[in-house]
This record gives sequence, C-alpha cells and structure tokens, in this order.
Amino acid sequence: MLLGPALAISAVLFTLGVAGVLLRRNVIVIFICVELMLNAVNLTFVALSQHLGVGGQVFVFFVMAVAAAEAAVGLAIILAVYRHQRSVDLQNMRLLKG
Amino acid sequence: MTGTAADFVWLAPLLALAGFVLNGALALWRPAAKTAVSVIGVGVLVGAFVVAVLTFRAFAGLETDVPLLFRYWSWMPVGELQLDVALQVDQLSTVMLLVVTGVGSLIHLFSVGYMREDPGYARYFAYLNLFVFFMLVLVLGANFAVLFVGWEGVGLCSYLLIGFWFTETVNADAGRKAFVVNRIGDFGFLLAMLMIFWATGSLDFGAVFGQAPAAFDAGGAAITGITLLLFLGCTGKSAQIPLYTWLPDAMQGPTPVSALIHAATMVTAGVYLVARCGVLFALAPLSSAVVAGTGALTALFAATIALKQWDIKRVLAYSTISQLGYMFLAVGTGGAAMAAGIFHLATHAFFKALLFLGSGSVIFAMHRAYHATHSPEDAQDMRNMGGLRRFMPWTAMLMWIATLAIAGVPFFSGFFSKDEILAAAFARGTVHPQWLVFWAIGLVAALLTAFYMTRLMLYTFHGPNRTGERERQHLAEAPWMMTGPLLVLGVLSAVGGLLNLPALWGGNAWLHHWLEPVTESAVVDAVPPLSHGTEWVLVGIAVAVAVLGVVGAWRLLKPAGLVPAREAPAERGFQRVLRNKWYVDEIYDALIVRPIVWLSREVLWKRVDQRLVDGAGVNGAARAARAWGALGTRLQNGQVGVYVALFVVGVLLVLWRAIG
Amino acid sequence: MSLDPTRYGDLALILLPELVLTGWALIVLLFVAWRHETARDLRITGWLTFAGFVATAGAVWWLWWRVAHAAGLAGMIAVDDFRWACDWIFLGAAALTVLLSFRYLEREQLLAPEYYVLLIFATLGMMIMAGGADLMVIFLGLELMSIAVYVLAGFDRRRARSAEAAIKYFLLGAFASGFLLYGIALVYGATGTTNIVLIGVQLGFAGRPGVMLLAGLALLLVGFAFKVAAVPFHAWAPDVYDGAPTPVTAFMATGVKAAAFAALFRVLLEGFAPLDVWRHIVWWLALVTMIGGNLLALGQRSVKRMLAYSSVAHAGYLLVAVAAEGTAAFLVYLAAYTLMTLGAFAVLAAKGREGESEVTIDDLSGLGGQRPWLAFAMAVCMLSLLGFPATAGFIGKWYILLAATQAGENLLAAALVVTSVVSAGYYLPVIMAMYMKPESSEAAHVDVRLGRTAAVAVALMTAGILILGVWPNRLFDLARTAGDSVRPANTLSAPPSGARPGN
Amino acid sequence: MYERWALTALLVWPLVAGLGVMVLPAPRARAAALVASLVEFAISAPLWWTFVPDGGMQFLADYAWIPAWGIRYTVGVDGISLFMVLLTTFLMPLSVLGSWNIPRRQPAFFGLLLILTTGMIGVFVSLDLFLFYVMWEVMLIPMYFIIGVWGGDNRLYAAIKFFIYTMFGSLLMLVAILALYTAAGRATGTYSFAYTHLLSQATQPGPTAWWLFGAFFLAFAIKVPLFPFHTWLPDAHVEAPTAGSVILAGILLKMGTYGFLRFALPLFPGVALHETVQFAIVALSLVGIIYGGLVAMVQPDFKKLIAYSSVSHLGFVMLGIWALTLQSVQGALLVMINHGISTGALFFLVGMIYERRHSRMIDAYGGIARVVPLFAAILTVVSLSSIGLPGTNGFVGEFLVLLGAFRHYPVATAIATTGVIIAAAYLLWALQRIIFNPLTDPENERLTDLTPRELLVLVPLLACIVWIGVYPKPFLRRMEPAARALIEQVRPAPLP
Repeated sequence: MLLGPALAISAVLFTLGVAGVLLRRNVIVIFICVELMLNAVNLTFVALSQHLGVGGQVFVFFVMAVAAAEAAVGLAIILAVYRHQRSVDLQNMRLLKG
Repeated sequence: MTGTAADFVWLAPLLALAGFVLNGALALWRPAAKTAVSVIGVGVLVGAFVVAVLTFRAFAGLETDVPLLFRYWSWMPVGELQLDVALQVDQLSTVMLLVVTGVGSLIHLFSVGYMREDPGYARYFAYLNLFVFFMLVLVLGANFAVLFVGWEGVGLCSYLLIGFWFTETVNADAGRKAFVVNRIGDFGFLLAMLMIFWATGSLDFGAVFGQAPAAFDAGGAAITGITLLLFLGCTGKSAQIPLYTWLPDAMQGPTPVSALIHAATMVTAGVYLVARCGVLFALAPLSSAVVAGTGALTALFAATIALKQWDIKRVLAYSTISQLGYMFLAVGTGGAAMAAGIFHLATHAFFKALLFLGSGSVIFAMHRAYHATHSPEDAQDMRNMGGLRRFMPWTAMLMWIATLAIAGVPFFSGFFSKDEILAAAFARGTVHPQWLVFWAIGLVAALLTAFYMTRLMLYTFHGPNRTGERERQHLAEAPWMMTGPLLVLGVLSAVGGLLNLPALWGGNAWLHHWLEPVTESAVVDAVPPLSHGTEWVLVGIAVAVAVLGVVGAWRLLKPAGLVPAREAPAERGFQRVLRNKWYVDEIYDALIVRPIVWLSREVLWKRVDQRLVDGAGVNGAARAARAWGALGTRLQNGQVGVYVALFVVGVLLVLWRAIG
Repeated sequence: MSLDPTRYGDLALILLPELVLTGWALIVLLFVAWRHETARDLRITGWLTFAGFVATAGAVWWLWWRVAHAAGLAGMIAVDDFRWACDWIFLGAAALTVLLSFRYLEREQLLAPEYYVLLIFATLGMMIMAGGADLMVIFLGLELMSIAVYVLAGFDRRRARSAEAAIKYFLLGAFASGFLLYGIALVYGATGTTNIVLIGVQLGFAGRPGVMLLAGLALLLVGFAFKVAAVPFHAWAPDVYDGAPTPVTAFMATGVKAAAFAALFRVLLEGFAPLDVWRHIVWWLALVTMIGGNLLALGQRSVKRMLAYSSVAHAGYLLVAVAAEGTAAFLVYLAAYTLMTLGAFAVLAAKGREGESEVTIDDLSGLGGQRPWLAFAMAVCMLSLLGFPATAGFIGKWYILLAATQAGENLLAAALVVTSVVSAGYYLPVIMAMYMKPESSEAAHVDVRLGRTAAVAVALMTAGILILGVWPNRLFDLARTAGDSVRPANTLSAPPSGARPGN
Repeated sequence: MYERWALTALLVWPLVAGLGVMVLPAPRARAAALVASLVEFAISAPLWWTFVPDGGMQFLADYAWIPAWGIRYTVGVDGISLFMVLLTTFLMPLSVLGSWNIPRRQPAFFGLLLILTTGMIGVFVSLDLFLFYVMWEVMLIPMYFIIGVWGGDNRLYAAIKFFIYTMFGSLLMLVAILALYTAAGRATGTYSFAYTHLLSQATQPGPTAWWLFGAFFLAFAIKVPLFPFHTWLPDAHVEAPTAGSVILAGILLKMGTYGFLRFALPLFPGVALHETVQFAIVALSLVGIIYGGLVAMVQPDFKKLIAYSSVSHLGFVMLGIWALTLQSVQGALLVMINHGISTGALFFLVGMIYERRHSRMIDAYGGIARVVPLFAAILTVVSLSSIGLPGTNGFVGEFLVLLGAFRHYPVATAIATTGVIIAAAYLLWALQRIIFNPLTDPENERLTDLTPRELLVLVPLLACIVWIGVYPKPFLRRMEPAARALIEQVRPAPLP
C-alpha cells in the first residue's frame, strides 16, 4: 500500500469525523464521528508502520483499547443524560451557559 | 547691636503680637471681658508707640546713613539662599513705624468707644493687634521675604476685619474679594522676588540694592519686568488701577478699620514698597513712568467716581484710592519726589484717618438714632443726613479741617504735600514731557477732590436735616473716647505740613533731608530744580484749583433739594455711570470671574474631569472590559456545536500559524 | 541513585509511586465492592484513599531524596526531579480534595465510595502524564485521567447540570483527544519515533521541518491547549466546572490542568526545543487566554462560574511560563495556584448547596461578620489569585514575570500584569461582598459549615498561601532543581544556537 | 543598638500591635491602638535627634531574605525618607485619636490602621526594590478595607477604584523592576534587587530605559496623582472615613512623589531629564496646579474640594522635584510635609463637623463661626496654611519650590505662581460659605464646639504649622545633604 494515499485517506476520514461533530446534533452520532476520527488516526498509524516498524501497530491496539473504555464511559454518561432530558439531542442541553 | 534703644525695636511687633494672642484667647474663651480687652488692645499699641518713639530718637541720635540690621534667626537657609528673619531700622522705616503706631494708637482708642456694644469686641481687638503686628513686620522687614510676610499678613487682617460682621453675605464677600484681589498683586510680588533672587543671589535689601546697578542693565528687560511685577503687587495692596475694586467694598468693615487699614496704613504699603525699592525703579525708567502714570490716572478716575457716591464711607474710599494715586505719582517720579510721596503718605494718614473716624462718629450717631426708633434706614447714606453740625459740632469742625487739608487749601497739611508732588511732577515734565500730562491729570483730580469733599461736608453737616422727625431726638455727639482721638488728628491734619515745610515757605524740609539716605540712591536722572518763580506760579495754580473746587461745590450743590435715600429717584445718563463706578466691577465680573467659574464648573469639572477623564477614560475602560466580557459570554451559550466550531476555528488558526 | 530501566528491579523502583498507587487503587476498589452502603463506609474509604496518597507521596519523596535518575538509553518514563515535583503537586491536590469531599459527599447524599477510586485513578493518570517520556505514554496517562474525570464530573447524576457537564466534557474531551492522537501520529510519521528525547535529538539534526511535523506539533498543542483550557479551546471549561460537584471542579481546575501543563512542558522543552514555531503559538495562546479568561470572568455573577473563568485566565499565566520556558516558575506558580484555587472552591462548597451554581457573589454578603475565619480564608485566596504581595499567588506571578522578562518577553509580562488588573474587577467584589456589604438576613450564613476535615484543609491552604508568600525560599530551591531537570538532551544535539531549524 | 533596630522595630511593632488590637474587645481596642501608635511615635522620635545630616543612608539594617533571587531585607533612611517616616508616625496617633468614635467594628478598624503604618513606613525605608514593591502593594489592602468598610455611601465604588487604579500602575512598575533587575544582572553578573546595586547600573537613555521609566512614571503618577491619573483621588478622599482621608492625603500621596525622588529620577536620569520628558512633566504639574485649583473651586462637597486641592499642591511638589535645584527639591520635600499636616488637619476638621451634622456639603453650613468659634478659628488657620500664607508652613514650602524652579523653568514657574491666587479663591470661598455668611439652617444652631479630645488632635498640627512656618531650619538642615546628593546623582553637571 502506498503511504501517500493512505495518509490522505486517513486525513479525509479525520476531517469527515470533525465535520460530523461540527454539524450533527445527536449525541450518539457525534460520538460515532469521534470514533471515526480515532479510527482515521489508527489508519495513519498502520500506514506509517509500513516504514517505521511495529510501533505504529502497537499504538493502534492501545488506541482501540482507549476507545473502548471511552465508549463504555461515554454511553453510560449519555444514559444518565437521557434520564434527565428524555432526549439525546445536544440542543436541549443548555442548562450550563453564560 | 548699637547699645541704644533701637536694639529693642523688636518689642514693637512683639507687643502687638502679644496683644493678639491675649485678646485672641479672650475672644475664644472670655468674650465678655471687655475691660481687659481694652486695656490689652490699646495698651500694647501705646507701648509700641513708645518703642517707636524711643527707636526713632535713638536712631536719629546715631546720625548714621547706614540702616541698622537686626538678625534674629535663620529662616530659610538653602544653598545659596540664606534668608534670615531680620529687621531693619532706617530713616524710612522709622517714619513708617511712627505713623503706624501713632495713628494706630489713636484709632485703637477710638475703637474702644465705637465697638463698645459689639459682641465681637475681643475678636475685633485681636484682629486689630494682629494687623499692627504684621504692619510693623512689613515696614521693619530687612528683606523681601520678611516684608512679604507682613505684606500678606496685613492682607489677612484686612480680610478678617472687612468680614468682621461675617453673618452678612456682602461683608464676607467683600473680605474675600479683598484677599483674592490682593493675591493677584502678590503673585506679581512673588515673581519679582524670584527674579530678584536669581539676578542678585539675595533677597536682603542691602545686598539687592547694593548689587542692583551692577546686576541689571539700566532700562533692561529684567529690571523692567521686576519693577513692573513689584508694582503689580502695589496696585493690589494700594488699590490702584486695575486692582482697586476691592477697596470700596472694604468699607463693609467697621469704620475704625477703614480708617486704620484702608486709609492710613495698609494701603500705603505699596507706596512704601516702591519707595523702598527706589533703586530698582530708578534703573527702570519705563516702570517709573508706568507707576507715575497709573497713579495719576487712578487719582483722576477714583475722584470721578467719588463725585456721585451717596454712601459717606464710599466717598472716602474712592478718595483714598485717589490720594494713593498721588502718592504713586510721587514715588514714580522718583528722586526728591519720593520724599514728597512719603510726606503725603503721612499727612494723608492724619487727615484721612480723621475723615474716616469723623464719618465713624456720624455713622455711630446715625446708627444709634435709627436703632433707637427701630428704623431700617441706611445710616451711611448722605441723603439721610444733612444739618448734622447742629448735633455734633466737634465732629463737624474737625472734619472741616481734614476736608480743607485734603482739598489742598493753603497751610493745612495736605496743601504742602500735594503741592510738592505736583511740583515734582511738573519739574520732571521739563525733562520727560509725559510727566506734564501726569501733572495736568493730577491738577484736575485736585479740583475734583476739593469738589467732592465739599459735597460730602455740605450734604452731611449742612442744609436741612433729613434723618426723620423721631430719629432727630436721638442724634448726639459721640463720647469723648471717640472725639478725643479726633481732636489729636485734627491738630495733626492742620499742622502736619510742618514736618516738611519747604524752603519756599521758609522751612527746612525736615522729612526730605531725613529720608535722603534712602532716596538719594533712587535718583533717576538729574532734573533741574525749578526756579522760585515757577514754583510760585505752580502754588498759585494749585491754590486756585482748591479754592475753585471748594467754592464751586458750595455754590453749585443745593443740599436743600435732596430727598432721603428711600425717596430718591434713580440717576440717569452719565451720572448713573459714575454712580455705578463706571461699571468696572460688573465688567470684571463678566469678563473674568464668571468665565473662570463657568469654565471650572461646566468645562473642567463636569466635562473634562467627570465625563472625559473619569467617564470615558477610567470608567469607560472598565465598561469596555465588561462589554467585551459580556460579548464573549454570548458565545458561551451552552451549545456544544458552538464550542466545537470555536475549537475548529482555533485548530485552523494554530495550523495556519504552524505551517503557514 | 542510578536506575537502569532495562532491569526489572530498577524499573519497579522507577515506577514505584505509580505501582503503589495502582495497588492501593485496587485495594480500595476491592474494599468498596463489599462496603458501599453507608456514610461510614464512605468515610473509611476516604481515609483509606487519603492514606494512599500519603503513601504514594512518601514513595515519591524517597525517590526524590535519593536523587533517582535513569541510566542508559532514553526510556518511556522520565526519572527526574520535575516528575517528582509534579507528582507531589498532584498528590497534594488529590489529598486536599479528599479532605474537602468528606462532608460534601454526605451533605449532597453522594454516598458512592467509587468516587474515591476514580479520584485515585485520575491522579494516577496525571502522574503518568507528568512522567511520560513517550508521547504514547502521555496519551495513555491523559486518557486514564480524563475517563476518570468524565465520570467524576457527572458523579452527581441526579442533578441534570452534573450530567450535562459530564456529557459536554466527554464529547469535547474525546474530540480533543482525537486531535492529540492525530498529532502524535503525524509526529511519529515525521520523526519515526514517539519518544520525546529521541524526537528532540532528531529535530536537532534535521533541517527545515516538514509540513507533517509542523502539523503534528500544531495538533499536539491543540490537544494540550484543550486540556489546560486555553482560549479558544476553553469553551468546555466554564460549563463543566459549573456543573460538576464542587470538589471535583476544584480537582479539575488544579490537578487536571497541572498534569496537562506538566506534560506540555516536557513535550515542548525536551522534544521540540529546536523548533521555534511553538513558541509563537504558545505566545499567542497565552495572550488570548489571559485576555479572554479575564474579560469573560468579569461579567459573572455566579462565584463558581467566575472561578471557572478565572482558572482559564490562570491557564494564560501558566502559558506565559511555557512561552518563557520557565519551568521553575511554572512549578512555583502551580503549587500556589493549587493551594489558592482549592481553597476558594472549598469555601464555596461550604456556602453552597446542590452544585453551588446558584451562589452569586452577592450571596456572600456579610460573611465576614458571621464567619470571620471562613471569610478570611476566602479573602486570602482571592488576594492570592489576584497576585497580591505577601501571598503565594504573588510569588508565583512574580516568578513567571521574572522568567518572562529574562526571556525577553516584556510584552507578554506587561500583558500579564494588565490582565491581572482586570482580574481585580472580579476578585475584589468577592471581598467586598464579604466584608463591606450587609448580610441579606440574620440567617443568611447559619448553615455555612466546612466540616472538620475540610476546615483543616482550608487552614492548611491559607497558612500555606501566607507562608509561601513571605518565605518561599525552600519552595524555590525545590522548584529550581526540579525545573532544571527538564531540558533538551543537549549531549546529543548541540547545533550552534541561531542555526536552529525553523528560525 | 537603636541604630540597627530602629527601623525594623518601626515596621514590626505596628504589625504585631495591629494584629493584637484586632482581637481585643471593642472598648479597649481604641485605647490600645492609641498606646501602640504613641509607642510607635516614641520609637521613631529619636531618629530626629540621632540622624546625622550627611547625605547617606542611616539606620541601615540588611539581611538576606530570598537569596535565590538576590532579594534582601534592606532598610535605611536618608534626609528624604526620614521626614516621611516621622510624618507617618506623627500622624498615626492623631488619626487614632481622631477616629475615636468610629462606628462599627472598632478593633478591626484600629488594627488595620496600625497594619497600614507598617506598609507605609515600609515604602519609605525599603532599599530593596522587591521589598519596596511588596510594601507598596501591601499597604493597599488595609486602606481598601478602611475605605470600603467604614466609608461613605459610595464607598464600594471608591474602594475598588482606588485599588484597581493603584494596582494598574504598580504592576507595570513590577515588570519594570524585573526588567531592570535582569538588565543589571546581565551587565554585572550579580542578580540583586538592592537599590544601590541597581542605582550603580542606572541606564543611559535607550529604548528600554524609556519604557521602564514610563512604567515607573505611571505607578508614581497615579499615586501623586498627576493629571489625568487623578480621578481616583476625589472618590477615595470623599468616601474614606476621616482617618482614611487624612492618611491618604497625608502619607499615601507622598509615596508617589517619594517614588519619583527615590527611584524614577535616580534610576533613569537620562530619560527623566530628557527635554520632552521634562516638558511633559512640568506641563502636567502645571495642569495639576491650575486645573486642580479651578476644579476645587466649584466643588459643592468640602471633602472633594480638599481632594482637588491636593492635586494642586502635589503639582507644586512635582514641579519642585523636576526643577532639581537645591531650593526646589527641599521645597518639594517641605510641601510634602506641609501638605500632610495642613490637609490632614483640614480632613480632621471636616470629619469633626461631619460627625455632628452628617453632611460634607458646603451648602449645609454657613455662619457657624458664631456657634463654634474655636472650630472656625482653627479652620481658618489651617486654611491659611493651605493657601500658603507667609508665616505658616505652606508658604515656606511653596516659596522654596517656586524660587528653585524659577531658575530652570521661569515661564512654568510664573504660571505655577498663579496657583497661589486660585488657592486663595477656592479655599476662602469655601471658608466663607461654611463659617461665615448668614446662619440659615436651624440645625447648625445646635452645633457644639470642639471637644478637648478633638483639640488634642488639632493642636499638634497647629503647632507644626507655625513651627515650620517660622523656623523651618531644623527640617532644612536635615534634608539638605540628601537633596544635594540626589541632585548630584541625577544631574552631575550643572545646566549651562
């Protein structure tokens, strides 16, 4: 696999993730977009590891583990919010402002 | 130290100061102890007069041309500035010392009767004693700074005494006006001192006058500036154009105060100062001309106003301004005329004090009469008087002496002194033609003087009485405590001319010779002496003018046609301009006082200070900070979308900065 | 004491504090698994946790005292005084937070002892961040810390505000982690390593830096800037600080921020010293953060939000230390900042109820008359935050200013002091309310209670602020040696100055 | 023994005593505070006799404080600071006595007054710039509380304005101090905040020196205060309780001018004497003199009037300092002392009448000289001193300033001299409206005259007014060598 296109694709993916976070309002969707960003980075690591050794691949595992932990905690938090708001739309969450 | 009585000259001011301290304490804690106050108040003054006489005799006995210097302590020793608290006894200061303590004693005595009933009796004598203290410091000071202490100190006492009955706003206003106007003059004095110091390196009279001819170019800008600034101080203190306006208002004070401070002593301080600084003025011909010219103009101008005043004291006030103008004409003329100025100063002190005290007697009587009938009439308005000679013959007679003296009727004191001034001006006019103009102005002023003084006497003491039926019962001569001093002053006014009887009249011009050590250095340039023939002609003109004034007034004015003040119609035309003092007060008010107050309040305080500096600047900065903060918190609206957007913008900026 | 990370025994010693704390965390976790019912259990857990922090601090102290340093090649974890100093600050903040939490948790009926476990894990994450000499280790430490703190922020899940704080923090935190991670990936791609020291060596030899490296550095900075709440990446901070339970807020404002700064320092000074571009970025960030934080705080009425914004402003001051490379100044300031911020939040916690969002500055009116000691502590904290002489806050600010002027950053120093003046506009009203305004009612402050442990903590902090303000000598000595230990590995990379790439 | 410990004792005693007074019960606190302040005065009094006028620093004490940064505890006085210290210790017992019946929280009030003393004396004796800065700021806090807790209706605004204004200036000075420290350290290798060390490195004009001077200037100009940095002053003066106003006017303002004398001028002679700077500062002094006087004239509030008159007086001080002649500098020092005495006395008097009538408005009074003659007499004397009547202290100071300044700035001095006219105008006008004029308000009929305690406060001030007016030599003799040394330091060669 060529390094350049791989990096480009991951950059595009990352940007898509960012755009998703920027544009979407549903917490679950946003969270998935964040995951997309992390996975874009994973793709970068994997692509780089072709030249730089296994380090990159090891990182991917770390990142996946971290992402899993985040997902667990994050979903729990989303649940807690849902109990109060009866919604997972971010636009309803504006008790804290100013 | 001379080993003579002159060594104890410090006793004179100290006695006055002690009087102030004691009477001041009494005023605060025992205001009812009037006997003690009288004894202390008059006693210290008589004591000071004795000291003055002894000092004079001792100094005369020394027959020295050099001033006696007494240094007491070092006042401001800073680097090259070495100011001492020091007194100086010389020919000029001894004369002043005698006039101040002599006339002062008489007026103190008069006050005992005049102020008897006043609740502020002790305070009054405290102020009066303090005044004498400062006046003595003024005339005895051995350097400019000590003189300045007295100079401002007498101003302070004048302020306190004008506003003595302070619960009337007019009185308090008049006092403040006097002080502030005097301060304008003092500004000039102060600046002159600074210039003198940096030019000569000293403020001691001896050093300054000794070095002046070397330190200054004759007629140069420096010396002209210094002398003009000094003269600015004099115009304030001695009520000359343009700063004379405070003096008529100063008549709000008790009448003996007007006699002592605003006629006999304090207002002559300016004349004293110019005489003292004769050396400096001699180096600045332009300044001398300004002094003489201002004096002549003031003499005329004040006399015109005096023509139409109804308040007896105001007539005298303008008369004082006018007479002071003569003195300045004299000292501005320089040389021998300096002595003439001091001569007029002395004679004026006698007759003007007499006039004021006499008017005080009149007011005292009028006031008592109105008081007895609870009538609200003005006790000082001549339209309410008339025919008073029947009720107070002594006062009338004595005041006639003074009137003749001031009018310049031969052989009264004022005749000699005024004649000498005019003659000197004429003599100087033979060299510098502008002095001829001054002489002419002085002559016209003399005519007016004779006129308005006769008018005053005529309306007050002659014709029918306009006081009112019931009040007339209460009119009476003042007690002896008040007429006594009048008598003494009457004698002095009559024969005061002997002090300096000119050679023309067979005298030896004693004062002239006595002052020579002081005046000889002030000779401007040689003025050829007038021939006897010319002198006689001048005397003739002066006498003619005086007689014309007196007789003219006597013939022209009809006291019978006057109506009391409350019924009198308003004046019209030029009379009204004169009556309103040429509107000078109003002009000053409109051109200077109001604009400054308006500028201060509306522009500087409300606009610049409150709106601009504090409002826009200080609070504006605070408001701006808060506004920016509020703007920022509007972005902080709780929406994660906005936060992310902000974040992304930040990322882009950082990336741009890192890579770009 | 020289320790070789390739030997297990030495490695265990190197990681001793982390190991102690991890072990302790597991023990506490076990304990709370079967004792989690009553307030008494909560207290026991609290004291257990406190003991754990003390023990860990002891371990840190032992290594510090023995002057531990790593031998041989660059490892993944640093062994230097900087790490120990930072660890102490984290442990101190955490221990004080424990003391503050006792009464608070009971009062707010948050009777879940897992709170303390999360606190321990968050602290552990911080320690790993401060010690990490490898970007990946730092990332892991950061995530460990963050995930624990996400939960802590939403710990009072019965309150909608707390939950909202958690979700906001979580979403934005995860989002920012993505950037940080991408930055690590790009740096890895550009240099071939994630070891900070090796990156530094690489950059020392390399020529003009490539786009990938610069982009990576930029994204790294963004990631850290988010965690320290630098403007414009600060937007989460006020909301999260506002919604979280107050002791957690205090812990976040001090510990989390400190850890992010510690890692940032190490990354920038050891890894990216040869690159100048980050200095410019940090310079701007510092400026914008100081201005923004202070101006935003100015408009707040709620004490808690005001303190939240003020902590943004203080991040700006700390960024000045970063820009000036003043490691020692950073440590001194951090110590002071931790004391005063914890103190202020502690007093606030005593005053408020249910998250304290509602406590306005005016609600403190008359506190000085009714609770003089509490008001005094608050006043001291406010003055210290303001940077007033005779307080620790002044000493810290002074040190940062000194570092800035010595680095030639006079403009930044001037900006710092000018914005400090602005900060008087919101710190002083607190003092003013407490002492110069009358209380709204007789009973306005009757139920204001710190609790015994929190009172001890506040007393300690107040005393610490005042003592350090007058006699900071010992702190300086520690900070200077610790600060000097974070420096680029100049033994390997020694290009003549001025020939640095990117100049 | 005394030599070494006097200044330290002066710093420590009020701090300790102040903390002690704070915990005493209210009725005993004020007595204790009075005793403490008298003890403080007693400690300082021997300075007057044992001081040797030689131009150097005396009563030096020097100990390491924070060696890591070259910070030392160094204190000492010379002919300039000696009088500031004595003025402080002199005014403190009077302030305590003058606030005898201050309402609310007496222990705290008197405790803060004493702590404030430490700060103020600290500013005047510090010979280490770090110490100086710390003292400079520390003294803000007690003053802030004094205004904010015991002040008038608008006290909160005034307090915070005072605080932020001062802090704004002083923090920039802090940066300047640090930059100076760094520069001197680089140049010599010795990093130290010692005054003498930094002085020996006094920089020649360069871009940095300009900025640093600017920072120092701002800090001191705000304190002085020079136009346009003066607007904190009217608010603070007016709202502060009597003792606060007295200390603000009497001592705090002097810190600004003292700062110029001690630091801004000697540290940056090149900048300070640059033509533009000279022009600007002289111009600002003149604006202060004239503008302050004119604005004072139209104030309806007597305290505000005095506040603006302070702006005017301090303008004279600045003019005197910048003229840098022996007369002007000593005159400026005397004006500083005089202003403390006269304006302090004025504030005491306003406070006394305010306690009776609860109004500071000039309009509320009128004609009260009849009811309270003693009060009126003292107010008159003090006012006269304030407008510089010869024979009082005010004249000596202003005269020397004008005399000295005339040498270098004749035109400016001429303009400044008009200040004496304006001073008479505003103060006498106010005096007239308060004690003279008709007594219209029946409330004023019931005023009571000064009590013995109040007299006890005023008599020492009156004594000083006369003493300095008549025999200022003891003061001049002690300050001359220091003034000379300062001038030689700043202007080594006399101007052509």
